[in-house]
Amino acid sequence: MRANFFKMNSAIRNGLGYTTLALMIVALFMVFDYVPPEAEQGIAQLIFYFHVPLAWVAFASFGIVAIAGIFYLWLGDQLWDDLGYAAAETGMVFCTLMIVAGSIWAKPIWGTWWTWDSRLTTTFILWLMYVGYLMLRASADDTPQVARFGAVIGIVAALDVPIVIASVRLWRTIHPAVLVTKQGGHGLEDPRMVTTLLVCLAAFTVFWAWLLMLRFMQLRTRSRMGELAVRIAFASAAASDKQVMEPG
Amino acid sequence: MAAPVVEIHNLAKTYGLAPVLREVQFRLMPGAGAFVVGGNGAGKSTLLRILAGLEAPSSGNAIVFGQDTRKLAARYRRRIGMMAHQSFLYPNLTACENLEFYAELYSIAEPRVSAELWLERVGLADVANARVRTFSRGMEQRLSAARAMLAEPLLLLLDEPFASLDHDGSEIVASLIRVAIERGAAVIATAHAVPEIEGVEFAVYEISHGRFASQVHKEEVRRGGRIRSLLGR
Amino acid sequence: MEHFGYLFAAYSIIFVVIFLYVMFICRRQAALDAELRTLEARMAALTKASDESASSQSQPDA
Amino acid sequence: MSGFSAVLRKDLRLELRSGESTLALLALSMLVLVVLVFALDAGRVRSVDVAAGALWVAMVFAGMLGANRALLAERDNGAIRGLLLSPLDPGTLYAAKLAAALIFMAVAEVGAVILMVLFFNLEFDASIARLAPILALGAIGFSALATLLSAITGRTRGGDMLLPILAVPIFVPALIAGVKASAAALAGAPLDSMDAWLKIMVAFDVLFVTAGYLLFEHVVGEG
Repeated sequence: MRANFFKMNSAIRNGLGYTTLALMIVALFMVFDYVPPEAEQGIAQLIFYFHVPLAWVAFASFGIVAIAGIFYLWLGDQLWDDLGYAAAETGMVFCTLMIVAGSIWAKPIWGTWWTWDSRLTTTFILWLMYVGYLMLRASADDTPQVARFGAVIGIVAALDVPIVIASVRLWRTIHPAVLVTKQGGHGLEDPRMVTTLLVCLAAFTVFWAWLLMLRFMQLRTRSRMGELAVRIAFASAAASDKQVMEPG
Repeated sequence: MAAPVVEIHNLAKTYGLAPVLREVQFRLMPGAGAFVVGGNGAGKSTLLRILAGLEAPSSGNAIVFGQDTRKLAARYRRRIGMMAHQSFLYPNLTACENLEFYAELYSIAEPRVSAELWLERVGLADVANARVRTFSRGMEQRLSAARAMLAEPLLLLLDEPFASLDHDGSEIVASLIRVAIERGAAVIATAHAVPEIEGVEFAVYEISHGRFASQVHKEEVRRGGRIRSLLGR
Repeated sequence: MEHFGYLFAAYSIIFVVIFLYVMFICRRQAALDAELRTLEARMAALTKASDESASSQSQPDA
Repeated sequence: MSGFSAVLRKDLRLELRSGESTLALLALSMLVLVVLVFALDAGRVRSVDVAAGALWVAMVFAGMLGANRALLAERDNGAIRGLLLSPLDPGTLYAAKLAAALIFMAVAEVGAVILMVLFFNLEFDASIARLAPILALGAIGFSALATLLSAITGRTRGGDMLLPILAVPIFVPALIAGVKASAAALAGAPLDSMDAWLKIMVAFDVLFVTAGYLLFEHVVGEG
């Protein structure tokens, strides 16, 4: 059963890889050639088409971390822990990129690299939470309970997200708006913009799924090798018993 | 035939890559005692921690009072008393305060009264109000014995109960074990050598390289010079 | 075209960082393969040992 | 419930006997305030926002120290195993440890408020009294979160450094709400004018006390 599980998975993984390639090429073409630049912001607004998918993918990953955590605590299967860890890692890559892209876009439009705009702040707090998650993973990797600790942190962080969003929005509206925060995103005038965004969303979702699967299967292999090492330890202990009983 | 207090089916436990327990089969009836003899690191303490529900086995399972030790409900935990290498006592609390605290945890009717009673039983009445921090290793071991047997448990898990005990201390703990067995409790104790406890018949098991030898006859153990005459006779 | 630098920077950073992440995964894969080889070696040693003890039983040394 | 009171009374007795953590909390919150006074040169100006901010910074750091000590008593002689073996269920253990951390934090808060009034040229008047419910809500939320997390960081290498890194980002919403509500209270605004902030703090507290109660068994056992 294990063999074809692996074969089937790598087929899916390669399939995702190629679709990503195709979709990404289409997306880039559409962003740079097909879609009309937004009247006011000029071509800097084109960063938007990658910024939003990055955000969606980051939030989705952190959702998976929490769900995988719940399943791990409930079922105790190492598979869920591997999934949670892989989702957190890939999620962090995309979350970091989202903040970087966001601030690069903010410089020409709002004149500063960073503003405490409610969306950026929320993402930044989320980013800090998962830095903590990954640091815990790194420093506690040898303790047997690291999987349970990771699951609990993943769940607690996800529980906090709605409150972070609410409090930051409340804080943000009262906080004197430093700059006109005209977010280019809402109210896309031209239908081509919408299609481009959708294609970019699809491209990044597949890209993320591919990366997640890549890392997830790697962690699955690592866990299965751990189990194999234990079985070997048992076998060698049994073998040494035989030697003790009747030396060869 | 009464249900066994402890049943172990093909239990195994590893720490990292080191197999600590392998193919353990074991059964213990109420009112019976068992001694597990083995060198350091043979897996004795791990076995007791698994039976106490403090650790989960890697494979196979341990059944205590008919329950899997991975999920022991409070009412079953109440029937287990344990002495480990660590005493589970608070150094900054006095001996009496420690016992009173555990008596409350096991919701014993008169915590103070039972604490004082047990202090007398283990011969620590005169240091009742001294902090455990000031105790010698032997005194702490006696207090740990009192803590373990305070709630009249039906299963006693004793990890080298006689370690660092002087002659009187060993005699006290031995008599407490005898009383527990007469009360119908099951006792599993580990040791480097099997102490001779008068009036109590112990099954002796040997554990080496994580494997549980089946029951070993006392004479065999005696021949191996592993019977430490406890009572000095 | 004055913002082109920002646009170029944003898109290139996205692809460079993801590329580095994939390299990171490949490096971890290499480490895993090395560990796999040691496991296989130990397994081989074990099976050889048990073969020896099995063969020595069947025909005791002359 | 007897388990809850047994553990709580034991922790308070241990604390009264050694007294080190409450003193440490008080000293720490005072030091944080002193640093902020010099850093923000708040001695001259009567700025309410700065005072509220300083108070909450002191609280967060004192709270972190308090939570770290929550499970310290159990580390000697493997006492945590004694508790896990006993019929006490982990949720009640969490509640007792949370209550203990809360009491330590309350003491530190009272000290910090007094110092804040002195250091930031405020008055001991009604506005200070209005701070009480806000600080209480903040302390509950922070203790609930930090007690759960300290059970994790207490048992990992380099864990003590990890606790602030894990706790502070998650605490941010309650921190924002707390500082804003405190500043408003100090500026004389009536409590009902900031119910939006208070609602956020209550939501945070309810969420993390329940989450801590349910998740504690997974982080405290050896398994």
